[in-house]
This record gives sequence, C-alpha cells and structure tokens, in this order.
Amino acid sequence: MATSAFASRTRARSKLMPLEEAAAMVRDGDLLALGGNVLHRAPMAFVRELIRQGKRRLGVVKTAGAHDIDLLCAAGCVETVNAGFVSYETEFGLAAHYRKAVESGEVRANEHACYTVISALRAAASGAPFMPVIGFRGTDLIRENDDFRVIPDPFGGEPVTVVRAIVPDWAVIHVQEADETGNAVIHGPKYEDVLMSRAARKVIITAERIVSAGHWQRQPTLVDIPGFLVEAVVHAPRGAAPGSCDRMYDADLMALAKFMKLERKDIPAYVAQHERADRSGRKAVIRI
Amino acid sequence: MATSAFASRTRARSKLMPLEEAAAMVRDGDLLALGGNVLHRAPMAFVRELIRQGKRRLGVVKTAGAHDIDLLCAAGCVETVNAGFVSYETEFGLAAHYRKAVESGEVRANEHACYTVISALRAAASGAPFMPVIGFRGTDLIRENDDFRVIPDPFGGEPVTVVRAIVPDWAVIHVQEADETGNAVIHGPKYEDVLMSRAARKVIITAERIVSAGHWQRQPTLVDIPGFLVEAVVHAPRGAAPGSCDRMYDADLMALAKFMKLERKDIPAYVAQHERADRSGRKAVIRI
Amino acid sequence: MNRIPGQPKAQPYLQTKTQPKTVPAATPATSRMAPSKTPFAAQAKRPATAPSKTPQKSDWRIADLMVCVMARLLQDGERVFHGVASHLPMIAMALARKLHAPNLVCLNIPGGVNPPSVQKASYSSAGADLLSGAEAYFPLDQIFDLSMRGGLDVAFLSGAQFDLHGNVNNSVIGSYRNPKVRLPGGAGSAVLIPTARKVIIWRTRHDRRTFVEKVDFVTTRGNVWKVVTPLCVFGVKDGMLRLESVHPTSSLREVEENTGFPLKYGDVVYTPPPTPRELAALRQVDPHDYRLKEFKN
Amino acid sequence: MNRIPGQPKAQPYLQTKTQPKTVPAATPATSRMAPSKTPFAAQAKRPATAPSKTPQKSDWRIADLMVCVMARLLQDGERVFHGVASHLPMIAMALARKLHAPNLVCLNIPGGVNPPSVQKASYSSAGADLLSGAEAYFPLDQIFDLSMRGGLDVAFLSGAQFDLHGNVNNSVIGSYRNPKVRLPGGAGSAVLIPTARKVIIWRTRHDRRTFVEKVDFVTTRGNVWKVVTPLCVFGVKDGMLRLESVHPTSSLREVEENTGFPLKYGDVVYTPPPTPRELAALRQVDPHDYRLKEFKN
Repeated sequence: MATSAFASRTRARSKLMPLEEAAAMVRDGDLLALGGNVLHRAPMAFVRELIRQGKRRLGVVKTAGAHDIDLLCAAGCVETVNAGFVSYETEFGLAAHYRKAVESGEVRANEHACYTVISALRAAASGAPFMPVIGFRGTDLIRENDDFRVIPDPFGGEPVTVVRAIVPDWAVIHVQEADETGNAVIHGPKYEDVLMSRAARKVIITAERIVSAGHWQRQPTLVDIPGFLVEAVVHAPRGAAPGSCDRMYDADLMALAKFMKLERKDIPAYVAQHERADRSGRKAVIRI
Repeated sequence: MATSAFASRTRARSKLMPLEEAAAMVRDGDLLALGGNVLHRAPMAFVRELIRQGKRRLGVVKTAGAHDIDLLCAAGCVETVNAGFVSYETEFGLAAHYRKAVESGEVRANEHACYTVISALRAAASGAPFMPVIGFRGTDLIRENDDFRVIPDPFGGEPVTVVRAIVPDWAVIHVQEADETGNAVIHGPKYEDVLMSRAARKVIITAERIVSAGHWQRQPTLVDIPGFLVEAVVHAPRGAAPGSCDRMYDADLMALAKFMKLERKDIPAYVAQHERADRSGRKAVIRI
Repeated sequence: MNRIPGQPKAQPYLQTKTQPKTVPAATPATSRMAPSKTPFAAQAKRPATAPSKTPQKSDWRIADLMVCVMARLLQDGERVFHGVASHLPMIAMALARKLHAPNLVCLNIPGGVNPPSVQKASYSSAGADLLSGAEAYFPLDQIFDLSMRGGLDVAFLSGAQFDLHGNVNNSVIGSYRNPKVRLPGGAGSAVLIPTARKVIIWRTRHDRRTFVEKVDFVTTRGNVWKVVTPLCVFGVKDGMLRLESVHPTSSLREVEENTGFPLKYGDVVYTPPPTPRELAALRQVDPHDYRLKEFKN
Repeated sequence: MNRIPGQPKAQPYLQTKTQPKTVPAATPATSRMAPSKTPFAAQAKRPATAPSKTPQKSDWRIADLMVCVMARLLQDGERVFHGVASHLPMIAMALARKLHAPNLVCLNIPGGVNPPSVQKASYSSAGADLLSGAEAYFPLDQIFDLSMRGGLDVAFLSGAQFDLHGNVNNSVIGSYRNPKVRLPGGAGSAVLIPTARKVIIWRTRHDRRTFVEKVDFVTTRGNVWKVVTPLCVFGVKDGMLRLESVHPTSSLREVEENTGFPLKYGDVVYTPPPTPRELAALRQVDPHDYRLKEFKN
C-alpha cells in the first residue's frame, strides 16, 4: 500500500493538550459522562482538575460511580447526578459526600437503573429522542424521575416504558493508550465508555500513554474510539488513581481510606496536593 | 490462577456438528439472519445446504445481501426478504433471481433502509417491541412496509418513526475461528453479525477453523460471539465461497460469473456440485 | 455468639437428596442479627486443605452458609449475573461452577464470561480481574439486553429494604425528593428484577429496618424467587415472601423477631449446613475469605 | 465519441480560483448519454507518471471528470461516507484526501476509517481491504448513528430514478407490491439523505429513464446537495434540482434532451475539467482504473 503517498495523514492536527486546557473547555452547567465504573478507570485526574478550576452546576451521568462523583459532590461542583448506583462497593461503603449533598438538597439525585442510563445514551448516540426499556416497570422511579414515560406500543403489544435521551456535553474517558489525533484504546473492561464517546457532543480522552499516530493500523478493530470523535487528548499518567487502571495499576486502597476521613473543608487542599502529579503529562508530541 | 481447579470447564458440551445436522434444525418458515455483507463472509455453505435440504418459505433478514439471497430465491426457498439492498455490487449488477422472484410475486421484498434492519435487530436484542429511527422520514416505505409507524414523542419533540423488532429464529454467521463451545471470532469487518447473534433466538456458527477451547483466554475481548449464545458450530472450510472471507480467500469472480449464466432449473445441479466440499469439515473435535 | 446446638453427626447435609429437619417453633433467639464477622478460632486454625469429614458448628460461619445456599440455588447451564458490591454471589457462582454446575455461565459487569478465578477480586466485584482469563467478553450493556429479551436465568441483587410483597428499596429512606438517607441506588435491579427468570436477593443484615412492613420507596419489584439472609431463606408464593428454611444457627422466633412484616410459613425446615465437600471447594474458590467482606460494614 | 471542442489551452482549470466559462445555450448534442467506457487511445499510451502540463480533451474521460468533480465537493475535515457499489465516491474521497483535504474522515461499510489505499477494492466497495491498514474501526451501524445525531457531513448516494424535487427511487419501477422491475433497494439512503448535512448523488447514466418527471416510488428525499452525472452537475435550490454546470464534453441542449423534467438554470457554466495535478493524483489513487467499473453495466 502506497502509504508514502499519504504522508499528509501523519500531519493531522494534534489534539494533545495540557490537562488544564482540556478541563478549561468544560463550562459551568455542562453535562459530563464520566468513563469507567465504580473504582475502575474513572478520569480522576480530570475530575480533580475540574475541582481546581472551580466548575459549578455540573451534571454527571454514569451507570455506577464512586470516588469521581463523591469528590465532585464534596467540592460543590455538581447540580445533578444521573446514575444507577453511587457508592464505593463493599470495602468503603456509601459515598458520604454524595449522600450528604443529596440529603441537604444541594445535589439532585436523578436515579436511573444502570440500564436506563445505557438506554438514554443509546438514544443520544442514535439521535433518537427516547429509547424503549422493556424491563423498566413497577418502579416508583417512573413516577419520580421525569426522564421516563410509559407509551402504547404502536404495534399492539403492552405499553412500554421509554427513557428520554441523555446527551452529555462531554464524555471524559480515561484510557491506557491514545494517539495525538484521538484514536484511543481501552484495555480490559470497556464499561460504558465506548457508548459515551458516541453519545456525547464532544469527547475528551485522558491517557496513560500517548502512542504514535498509526499505531493500530495493523489491527484497526482494536481502536475503541476513533480520533475524529475526539476534541482533546491529555497525557495523564496515573490519571485514574486512586482508582484502578487495568494493566497499569490497581486501586490505592490506603489513599481511598485516607480520603474517607476527609471533611468537605479539606477538599481544596486534597485536590491541590494532586495538582503537580495530575498535570505531569507531556503537553506536546515529541516528533523524532 | 487455579485453572487446574476448573478442569470441568474444558469438558463443556461440544456443539460441533456436521453441516447437514445444523441445517436440519432450521424449519420451513423460519426467519434467518444471514451474516456478512454483499459478497463478503456470507454463510454460503450453509445456504447451499438449506437448498439441498429443500427448505421452504424462509424469511431472510440482512442489511445488504447478494449471492446468498439470490441463490435462495433461485432455489425457491424464500418467502420474504427484509433487506436494505440486494444486488451484486458493480461487477455483476442486479441479483437476477431475486429480482425475478419478487417481480413474479413469489417472494415478498420487504424493503428496509439498512439502518432500519439494524434498528429492528437492536430492538430484538434489547427485547423491545420497536426502535425509534429518527432519520427515516419522507419515504414511501413507511406507507408500504408494515414494519414502520410514526408516533408522537412523549417528551414533546417531533413525531418519530419507529421500526418493529425483527427477531430472527436463527442467526447464521460464518467466521474465521470458533471453538467447539461456540465462542467465535470474526477477523476484519464484522458487519451486522455481532448484533445478529444477540437479536436471534438461536445462533449457528460456521467456521473456517475450529480452535481449541480456551483459545482466547489471554484476550477475551477479542471474542465477538460468546459460546453460550450459540446452538451449533459447523466446521466449514471455504464456507463463504464464492464470496470472500477476510485473511482466508477473496471472492471467486470466475465462479460468480459462471453462476450468473445459470437459470433456475440449473440450481439443483449447482448446489449438488458443492455438496462434497460444503460437507468436508470435521464433524467432531479430535482430542489430543 | 448466638448459635443453636449443632446438628447430630448422622444428619445428611445435602439439600437435594434429603428432607431437612423441621424447625422447632420455639427455638430461643436472643439477638437481632446473626453475627458472622469473626471467624471461629477453631476454623482459623484448621488447615484449609484438610477439612473435617464430619463438620461441627465450628466448621463454618454464616458467610459460608449463605454462599453455599446461594450456590445450591444455581442449576447447571444457567446464565447467572452478579453486579457491583456483590462478593457473596460472585463467590457462590464460582462455587456452583466448581461443584454441581460446571456449565454455569457466570456473567459480571466487567464482562468476563466464566472468569477462571475470583481470587483477585478483593475490594470490588466489578474490576478487570474478572475479565482476565475469561472465556469471552460479554459486558454489562449486553447482559441487560440479554435479560430484557428473556435470556438471563438468574440475577443476584440486593437492597436496603424489603417487604412482604417482594418490593425492593435501594433508593431512599424517607421521601425521594427530600430523603432522610440517600441510598446508593438500585443499580441494575430495576430492570433485572422484572426480567430475569429468577432473582435471588441476598442481604447480610436481617433486622426490622431491612425487612419492613412497607418499603419507603419501590425501587423495583418483580421476579424475586429467593431471599437469602443471615437468619433464613425466604421463597415467594402468591407474590409474598414465605419463610422456607431457617439456618441452623437461628430459629423461627429469631427470624420472627427480626422481621418487620408478619411471617408466612408452612413447613419450615432447617437450612442444610455446608457440607465438607462444599466447604473444601469454598476454601479453594475463595481462599482469602472475601466472603466476609460484606459483613464488615 | 461525442465531445464538444476542447477548451483553449489558456483557459484556467481550477474551479476554486477562476470563473468557469459560461455554457453556450445552443451547443449541439447528438447522443443521449456521454460515452466513457473506452479510454482514449492517446491516454492509454501516455505514461501515467508524466502527465502533460497542458491537458487536452484526450487527457481524461468522463469517469475522471466525475471523480474529480466529486472530490472537489469535499472540504478538509469533513466526515464523508460511501456505501456499497460505490467505486466513484470511494475513489473521489481518496483523491480529495490526497489533494486538498488531508484531514477528510473517510468512512465506509466495513468500518475502515481512512483506508490508506483503495487499490484492492476491485469488485466491491464494502470489503475487508478498506479496513486493512485503516486508522480506526467505525462500522456501518455507527456511521448511521453518527448521521442520525447530525455528525455526518457528506454522504454519497445513488439511485435509479430522480426527479426535479430531489426525490430518489431505488426501490421499484412500477408499483411497490407488484413491481415491473425490482431494484436493489435504497440501502442506507432512506435514512442518510434526510440526515447527512450534505448529500451528493452520483449516477453514471443520464437519460430520461433516470431523470424523470416523477419517480415511481419515493425511496427517500431530503438533503440532496449536488447531483453529479456524466453530463452535468445539478445543485438544489428551493427544493428543486437546478443545473449548475455542464461538463465540457456535453452541452445544455444534451442535458435538456436527456432530462425528463424541465431544466431549471440561471448562469450555467462549464464544469472545469480535471487539472493535471488532479489527474496525476487520480492515477496514483486509482492506478487500475476501477473508476471505469460503474460504466460497464
């Protein structure tokens, strides 16, 4: 194949930028889909940067969140959480900051089933205003959450619940590998991240490693997120810590245990502590 | 990992069976989703076996079919075709047998957009009675094809077209590699095959190569179709010929050109010619 | 520790083969919840590879019993799902696969079909370790789809409150808009409990705050099949929870005193305790005692 | 061969830089369709690597012109899709990427994002060769989704019949239920023409059976932006096809005589012929002349 004839391909605009710059694109009031699941591969460096930048009134959407949502709630950045589950699994129990913020009325918990989050994102990805969710019935959530309706089946079957599309302004996804044009590969479980990248208006990738463009040309089917969907690529080593990142590091349970003891007033100092590490990634591609 | 403690896993029931046996499970009147796209990776050996077994009144669903649908129509096996496109691309033009069968009224062409086939299969895969298809509007197909309705958006937007679920009785998918429990890997383009495997009631895999169980344990995310969804695995070398099968063989244009000259009466002899080759796969796993 | 006297040595333990002993109605109960946090000293000293042939009460803990009970409920070939914060079902599924259900299809959030081991899932039942070495990849969205189309046989789910009618609450204590306690949320249960063929509820607390007259909020209801607690097993009949067996460490009265709705029961039997074979397999499947984690909060 | 006299050597060819020459209204036309099957003898003898600096009419064929016209319609950075049986757009997309749109995002059914070459796609524009060596994987279902959510810039689509109002028929000649001719079907067009930001229709036939007063069946209608034929280019204004340029090989009268609906036009210009740079790049992109394939039926 005459790759040489297509030399221009490798000169595609680099989307690599500093964490600060990428986070600065998020505006107060934006709706963010956060990648990963509970303590795994959540974009924590990005979350901490949002807090350092003092974002307000954010919406968050995720099937099952933990430290990401808890921390954003602790910092007062959040207005609404659309999720099926927010908690630190067994080890650390409930997400205390999230819980308090909801109980005080500061944050609105727009509870979904994890699947209705998926369905709402599928609706967004396919441009549809809603998505049928056949199994979602007999729950008080239909009454309390405005995202649901029960409609007749035009083909004569039983009435069916539909969920309104959720279109995130941003999907923020932490991956193991990305190139500067935004092509990204998730190793291990992908959770809802691929779907989020299709549902959101814009995508920000934070990545453990920046690989050279053309890295996956031998196996393009491995690329989970094609670069043309991506707005920004941030080099963020240990960007999911203190959560886990498959093949890179496991969750830092000691750090999480320490965090559990923090009160709300301690959060600014907590995220400030992480600033240097969070912003330690490469800012530009080094061309050889 | 204590794999030895799980020795029973490798003793899972083998689903490997002869082509004849797998095809015999299909009953007259069944609805079949056929894998691949136009001349690529369609389950041609299986299709020819269906013809040899004299199946009748089959329904077929596929986004874009070519030789598979044409041949089934030539043999009089088909009642309804649900597809977005049936033709041999540029080289060989229209699918003459399909066309004649529809024009004579023998076969009903239930035309879809390729995407409404996908949406109808997505509905089936998610157990929903229908799926919204926002872009399907202004087409006479809504009037002529009973699979479509226009319904109000319960969230107050514009009315939206919905497509009825299509639940195939069988997805028949030709792959490069499968193990005897049904785990299957498609190399190259996957087309709608993965979706079909989720939408259909039962799945039949025909495979170029049968690999040992546990073959993908180092990279389970490579497995496109998990064995537990699969009813039968058939070893079918050159099972997509005269179409192409990525990394194995390209389309046999000479053979296709010859086929183009056949009339309907020639079809029994044509499929009989292929019988030996089609049934040449291994019938059982050779355990070492 | 409040445990009723151990079973006689001659009693057969395999639930499937024998008629378990009927529970005496007046067994005394003195605590609200069966403790199971601390492993028995005797157990801790026993080498894991050489279990006693004739188990005594000191051979097992409530966590062991619950896992074994949950494993016994699974049949070979079934497709079974566990979610997040689900160490007991995760281990029960691995145990069933090892014992009587070699063709069980174990499904989980990270998408590992039949993970070869659960030994690395120390703090999470949703991590990459459950995908590593698995047979295939079948992640959460597809598991939901599978259940929606009627293809999921068993789902293990939990919650904070349950009532007689099988309603499940994991959303709020108090009102939805102005909650006294915001709970984690129902996760997948609001779509899985209505659609999975059989739903097994487990909960490591059994008290009147958990088993209530009426749940504060119906997060979901549907095909609840069994409820496994530290005290007993409920089944469902005519849409109502019905006591099926009482654990040998508890009593009918203890269950009654710790349940906020009137108990329905007919012939109630003792839950057969873990057999030596079960315990041995359990030690292999979960050598690090992750099954105790859910009892720590 | 029916070709109008070649353009004077001094005429600038780059559409973007110059005002193309206005078409004389009375240019004679003698055939119903511009032939383009047979390459010019002169062209066949000319070494592909050394194109003439001053192209003559014999430098290019209608297939070349159509591909160049289609390529020129694409802007850098746009996301463009071609489907099955689509050699001309496939080559046009590769050509645009090579020439003026290096950041074009080329999408296709097999899912290869920016395939490095289309040189193996001899008999199909939907095969694995378009995925091989691509930058990423983004297959058909996702391309449709992308268009539904407003993210597809350009779709290349075709059909058997078109009318003044931009209706497209690729379903049936005659009635849907009882067709005289069953056509292949609209493939993706029924959802892409309404949703892609811009739709470019191409068709290698231009006659009164193709451009009709009223299509027999509306397979789809919507955002048709341009229609490229062997004779001319139509644009769309106020929901109606409007002649924009006539190929230098044709004439206004020829277009008129071969179009089944009344022509709408204002200032009609000649389509700028392929430039030497375009032709050189085209020979690199498509050295095996696959662009002629669509003219063979």
